Amino acid sequence: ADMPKPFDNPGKVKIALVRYLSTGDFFEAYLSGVQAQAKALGVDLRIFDSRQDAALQADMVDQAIALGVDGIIIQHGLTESMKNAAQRAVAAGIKVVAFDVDVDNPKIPQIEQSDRDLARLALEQAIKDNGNSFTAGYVYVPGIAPLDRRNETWVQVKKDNPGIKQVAEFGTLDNPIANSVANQARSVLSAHPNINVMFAPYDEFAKGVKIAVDEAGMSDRVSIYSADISTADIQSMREPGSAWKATAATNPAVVGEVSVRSLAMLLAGQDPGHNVIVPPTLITQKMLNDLDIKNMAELGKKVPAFAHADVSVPAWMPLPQR
Amino acid sequence: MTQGSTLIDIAIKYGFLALMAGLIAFFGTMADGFLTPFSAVFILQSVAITGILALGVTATLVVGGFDLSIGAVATSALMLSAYVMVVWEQSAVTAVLLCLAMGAVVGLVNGLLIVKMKVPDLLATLGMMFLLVGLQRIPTQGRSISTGMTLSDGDVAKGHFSETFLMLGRHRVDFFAPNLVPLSVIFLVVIAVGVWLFLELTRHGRLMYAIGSNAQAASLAGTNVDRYKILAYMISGTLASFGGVLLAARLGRGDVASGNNLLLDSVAAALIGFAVLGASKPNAFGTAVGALFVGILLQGLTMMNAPYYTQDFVKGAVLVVALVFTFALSGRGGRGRG
Amino acid sequence: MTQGSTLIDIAIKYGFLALMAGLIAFFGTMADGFLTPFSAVFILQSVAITGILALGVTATLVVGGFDLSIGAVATSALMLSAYVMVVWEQSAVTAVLLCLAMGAVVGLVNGLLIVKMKVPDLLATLGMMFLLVGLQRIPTQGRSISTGMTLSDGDVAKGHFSETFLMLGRHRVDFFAPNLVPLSVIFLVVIAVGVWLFLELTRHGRLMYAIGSNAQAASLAGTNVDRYKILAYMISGTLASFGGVLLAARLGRGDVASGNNLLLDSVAAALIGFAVLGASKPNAFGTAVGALFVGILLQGLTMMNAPYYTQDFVKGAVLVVALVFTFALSGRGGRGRG
Amino acid sequence: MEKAAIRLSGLHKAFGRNKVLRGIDLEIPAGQVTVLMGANGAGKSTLVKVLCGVHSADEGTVMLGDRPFAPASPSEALRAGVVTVHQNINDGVVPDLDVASNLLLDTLADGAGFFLRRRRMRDEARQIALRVGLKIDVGHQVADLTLADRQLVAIARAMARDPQLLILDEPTSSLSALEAERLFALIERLRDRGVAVLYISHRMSDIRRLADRIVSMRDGRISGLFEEKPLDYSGSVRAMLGHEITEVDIAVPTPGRTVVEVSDLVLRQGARPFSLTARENEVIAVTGLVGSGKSELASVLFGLERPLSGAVTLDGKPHRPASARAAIEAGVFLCPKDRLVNAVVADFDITRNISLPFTRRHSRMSFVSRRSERGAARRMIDTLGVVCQGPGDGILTLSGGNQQKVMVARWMAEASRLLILDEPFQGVDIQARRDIGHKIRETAGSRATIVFVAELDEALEIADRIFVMSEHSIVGEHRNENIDVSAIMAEVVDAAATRAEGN
Ligand SMILES: Nc1ncnc2c1ncn2[C@@H]1O[C@H](COP(=O)(O)OP(=O)(O)OP(=O)(O)O)[C@@H](O)[C@H]1O
Ligand SMILES: Nc1ncnc2c1ncn2[C@@H]1O[C@H](COP(=O)(O)OP(=O)(O)OP(=O)(O)O)[C@@H](O)[C@H]1O
Ligand SMILES: [Mg+2]
Ligand SMILES: [Mg+2]
Repeated sequence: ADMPKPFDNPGKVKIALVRYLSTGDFFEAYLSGVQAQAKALGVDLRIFDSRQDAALQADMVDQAIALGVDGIIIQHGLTESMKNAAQRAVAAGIKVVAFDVDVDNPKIPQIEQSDRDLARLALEQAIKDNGNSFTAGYVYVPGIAPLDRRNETWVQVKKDNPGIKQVAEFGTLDNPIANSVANQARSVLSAHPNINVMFAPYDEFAKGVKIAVDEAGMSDRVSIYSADISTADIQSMREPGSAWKATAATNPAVVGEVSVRSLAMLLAGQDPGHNVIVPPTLITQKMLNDLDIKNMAELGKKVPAFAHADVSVPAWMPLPQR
Repeated sequence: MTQGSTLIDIAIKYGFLALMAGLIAFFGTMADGFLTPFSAVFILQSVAITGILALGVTATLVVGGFDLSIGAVATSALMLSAYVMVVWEQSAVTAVLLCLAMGAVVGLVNGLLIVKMKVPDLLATLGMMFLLVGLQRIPTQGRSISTGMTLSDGDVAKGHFSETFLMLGRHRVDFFAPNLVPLSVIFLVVIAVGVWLFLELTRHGRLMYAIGSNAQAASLAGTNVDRYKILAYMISGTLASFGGVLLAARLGRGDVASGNNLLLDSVAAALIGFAVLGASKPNAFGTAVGALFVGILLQGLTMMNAPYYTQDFVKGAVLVVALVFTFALSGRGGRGRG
Repeated sequence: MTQGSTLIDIAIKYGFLALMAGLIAFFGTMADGFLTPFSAVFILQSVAITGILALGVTATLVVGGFDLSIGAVATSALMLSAYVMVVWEQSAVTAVLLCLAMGAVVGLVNGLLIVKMKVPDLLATLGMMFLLVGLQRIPTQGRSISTGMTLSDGDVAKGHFSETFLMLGRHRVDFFAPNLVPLSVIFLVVIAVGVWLFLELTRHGRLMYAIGSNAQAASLAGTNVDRYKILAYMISGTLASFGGVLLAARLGRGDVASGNNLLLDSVAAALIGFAVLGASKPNAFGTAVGALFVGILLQGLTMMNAPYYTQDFVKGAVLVVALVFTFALSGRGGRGRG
Repeated sequence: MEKAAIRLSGLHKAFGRNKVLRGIDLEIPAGQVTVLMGANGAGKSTLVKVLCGVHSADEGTVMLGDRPFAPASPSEALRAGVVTVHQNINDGVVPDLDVASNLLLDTLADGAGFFLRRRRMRDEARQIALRVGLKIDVGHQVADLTLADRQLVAIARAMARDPQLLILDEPTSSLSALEAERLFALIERLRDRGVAVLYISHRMSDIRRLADRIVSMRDGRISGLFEEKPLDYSGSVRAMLGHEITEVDIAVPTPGRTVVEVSDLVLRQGARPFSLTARENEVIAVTGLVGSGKSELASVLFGLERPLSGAVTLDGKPHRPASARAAIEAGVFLCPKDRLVNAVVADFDITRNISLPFTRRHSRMSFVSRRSERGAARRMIDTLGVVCQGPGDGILTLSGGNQQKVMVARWMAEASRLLILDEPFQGVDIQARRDIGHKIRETAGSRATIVFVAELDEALEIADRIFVMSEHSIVGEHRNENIDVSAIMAEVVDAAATRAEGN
């Protein structure tokens, strides 16, 4: 295809990915998407990894500026620490996109996997399966931005459905998260054996809850609804008699690809729009079983909406090989 | 030459256990279903892994050392067992044996660094910790391991966690009630009794205590100090890797996780053990009680719907109070530096 | 009566620094832009907070103690400063002073637990750590603090981080190049020099080293051992809280999740310090170099596009190798237990 | 003469540039007690450490019986039948274990079997303890024992081994005459069974009592061998020193003003109240059995403990220091016993060890002046004749006796009103003892001096007046002129006898 400038000579284009979070499947999948799309474009990708150090992340933006990159993707982080750094980058004439962190800058497109939509899809399924009055346990750790946004939806859904009774709220980020959450969920289940829905809007939480439900022998009485997905989650949802009924997810790899494509559009002088939203997909246990999906790759093949998002795809844009 | 009245002695000796009994009574009245065999077994299960790690760290404390790498060893074993079964498609037995061997080798390396290279123990095991945290993620580029995952060469992993392996973490044995006691609890009890027997009643345990108290004197009396120190780190490494195996069996997948919380919780259990029965020194019984204590506290608080941060707070507060009580009363401070 | 040839002495003394020089040379040739003043400042800035915490922990190591609570103190200061400014709408000065006071009080409590209640240091500070980790989240029910957040009584927080406060973490001073050196780097350098002066050249530092080596002897020579130990923990607490203030100033938000790695990284820096200049004991210069070393390593690896897990691995490997080198050569192991 | 149990030839050992052993040729025959004498730093302990597998020799051979012997570790030496009681008492015991485990530590270390047989251990331990007259419950923690009892534990363990060669490096440094006598009897019994004994001591009374032959050592070489009866004690001392020993000749001076007045002091429940006065320009020695309360009196004067009742005045004003610091500020200095536990700062060099209590004097605005403290250290090294390479030497590289000199130097570096020295001659050789004693007497003019010693010889060598302590009270006072030694001994032993009856 006829490539717009500067992608007619993509080897000269340098972009940087500045990460806040990196440990875990979601972030690895996101990174692989970024890498795949960067490769398809033929640009030089540099990765800065701040390992959950927000201050360092801001410095890394400066470092990228000093390195003379053309574009920067900011992946997660805190508004307060990234705002100025992002502005400095923009001022230096660098194109910037931000994923899942609001850097409060009109020049910077925000890539989002809509957390509110994620929670909404999962909860709609929960209401569809269990009616609009049930006894719920909720897993939540405040202070984590995506979880806080998912929480907003949960609060709203509870308000709209007075029949939903939340009897327990718990959660921890102690590592390994699934193990610690399993311990808590076991306690919760023995204190509230009448719980029939567990809303665990993060797959690490859901894993833990599922372990607890299995150990308590309550798989047939409790249903788990969550957000996010991975190969291991698919296995877990498909176990015979699994309590994990549905999860809503965007494909992190797709989000990674969209991030790079949006940045590329900016570099080529096009506008991807200020809010670039990657729509989530609802994945139910039934669907996985019916389509016999065993891993993320198959999920992508058999549920096309999950494999590719038709977002930020101008005609000239090369897509990664599948 | 004990000084002071027997009353204080009794307070020192049984104060901590009394505190624990009080806690149980409190939760028993406040939280429904706390005082059931089901709940008791569950508490044991929730502390099984930390407890096993803590018993290992106790062995290193006894010889005057400290093992900061146990958390990383456990998560390495978690990843390794998953890798062996899922990617290499090997049996449960192979996976367990390889993990235990890995733990023993890590312990051996720790021990050699400390006794032969004279690297201070905190340093050597801290280095080992970082090393393992990185190493365990390299084969999968930082991703979790589960059946169906795509490998770096594009293939799909076809192996899976064998039933035998999962049983380690999930099988329940009939005891009073049918299907009551999980295997992991039995492992905890067996290992605790084993470590206790070894440290308290055998020649080797006695010599290890001697080394922890005065390595120079022990050496001059003909003890092979180096060998026992290495042994302690190997016990620690092996138990930590076994803890990791149980973790893998419970999770049923190779989750990437830092072992930091495992480390801190086990260290807390082992250190609380100092306060049990007025021992003022590392001891297996105390460690087991310490692990149990933390388990009871967390179970009770969770059942009372306390948010996670109050749990940390209460854990800290109770720990401090219990310790002040024991150490201020006994007034000697024991082997201070843990 | 130094033993062995002078060559080994030199290797012991300068081995670690040589390793660091080698590392710099390596990265300088391998990674573009590594050898620039900008990159140097960046490295300093990236280790400023860890370095300050590590210097505090060094003070406790010197008196033969250990402070596991520093990470929690730093994050508590982070939350406290945010709370003071955002919720109470107070000035930057108030926030900083309150944080420093909090750090000093925590240090005081740690110290009192250890010297008066005779609780072993690892235990006391571990308990304090859990306590603070919980406590810091209670006022906001575990949520981060930022302008516009909804308070528990339904109001909206109207305060904000003052410019003065943010400057602490963000302002850059002209030095060689305009706007080159961040204030936090200057703080690090000043504190490092201060702690070094205090420990090495003043009689208070001297007495603290004496306490760390033989507290009984120091006490009989008229040293107020308790007071110096408490002082050490107060230094540690205050520096940790100052580190937390800098963190808050850089983040501009009371973020509960930040500061996870502070404890381990600072301990690593302080312990690596043992190996610098063949000291084999805690020392401020070594600690600063240790922090710098880790910073250089991580920066170099990042610039070479190494994924995060290889960074941990390399950090661990280099640490172990450097330590083996130093301690195996010097063959004495120093104050072993840190 | 019996056949040689062990034969050393051409033994060399150096620590860096410090050549400690420079060619030792020595036979230690079976069935005899060979006493090894040597000034502090002569290399005695180093020789011992070569024999027991702690150090390896740089050169030379050792033959044990007719086989070469070069133990790589203490356990190897033990297995070959070479058993050692080390000079440093803390090298002999494990404080956190009970007495029984300590007494059987070596048996445990090379023993067979997996489980402890606790009852048998206790019985065996009791027997071993009984043999050296250790009257304590073997279930007690060693941490709770006095230094003397710890030393007895270490000795008892060695005695129980039935060794081929028994090495004792200053085993009586913390023992009283009574306990020492029991030890001597045991040594003789072993000797008569054909054990070769190498006995190292600075106490002439021990040597006179035990020696079958004497080997003198000087600067890492054997400088004299005395086997013919009667043994030439003065010759052996001359050989070890390289010159005659300086004689002490106490001329009791006129004491000056009263410095300290102790009146009706009761140290503990049931002890008789006592009084004493210490004046300027006078040296008082307090002697008595181990456990008679000497250190307790020292602690009271130094503010570490409170008496049950009674008063102490210093220069006419009440003296009730609340801490060591307060006592030092009032001019009362205490050089404590058990230097490694109570005095030596292992990480410091000689200079820093000496300046430790007086850093304030060597610093301006808190900054320590290295030059000032170095100067003081040099001066004190000269004054007390510390054998070392320089004031920057690490304290642990010094020999035991020289470490002790440094500890005494610490408290003589500044002027005091009352100088208390608790067992200042622990591990110090005869000449150095004379030198230190001389220095103490020479500088006594402007202060009162109280020396606590268990050995009567030492008291006689240094004091103007001698007090006898027993049952936590002073039971006798003697002016050190034409003194009746047997009367003093009677006071000491009488008290012990009453105590024995009481028990
Ligand atoms: N580990 C060591 N490192 C360096 N020098 C040492 C060491 N051990 C002993 N020395 C030196 O060796 C010399 C002899 O010491 P040694 O302990 O053998 O003397 P000693 O004859 O036992 O004296 P004392 O009567 O005081 O016990 C001394 O100069 C001492 O400084
Ligand atoms: N901390 C202690 N706890 C229990 N008993 C003690 C303690 N310190 C001393 N004692 C006992 O008090 C008695 C007197 O001890 P002290 O040290 O004053 O005797 P001493 O005459 O100075 O003996 P030494 O020659 O050993 O210095 C001894 O019987 C000892 O066992
Ligand atoms: Mg000696
Ligand atoms: Mg005494």
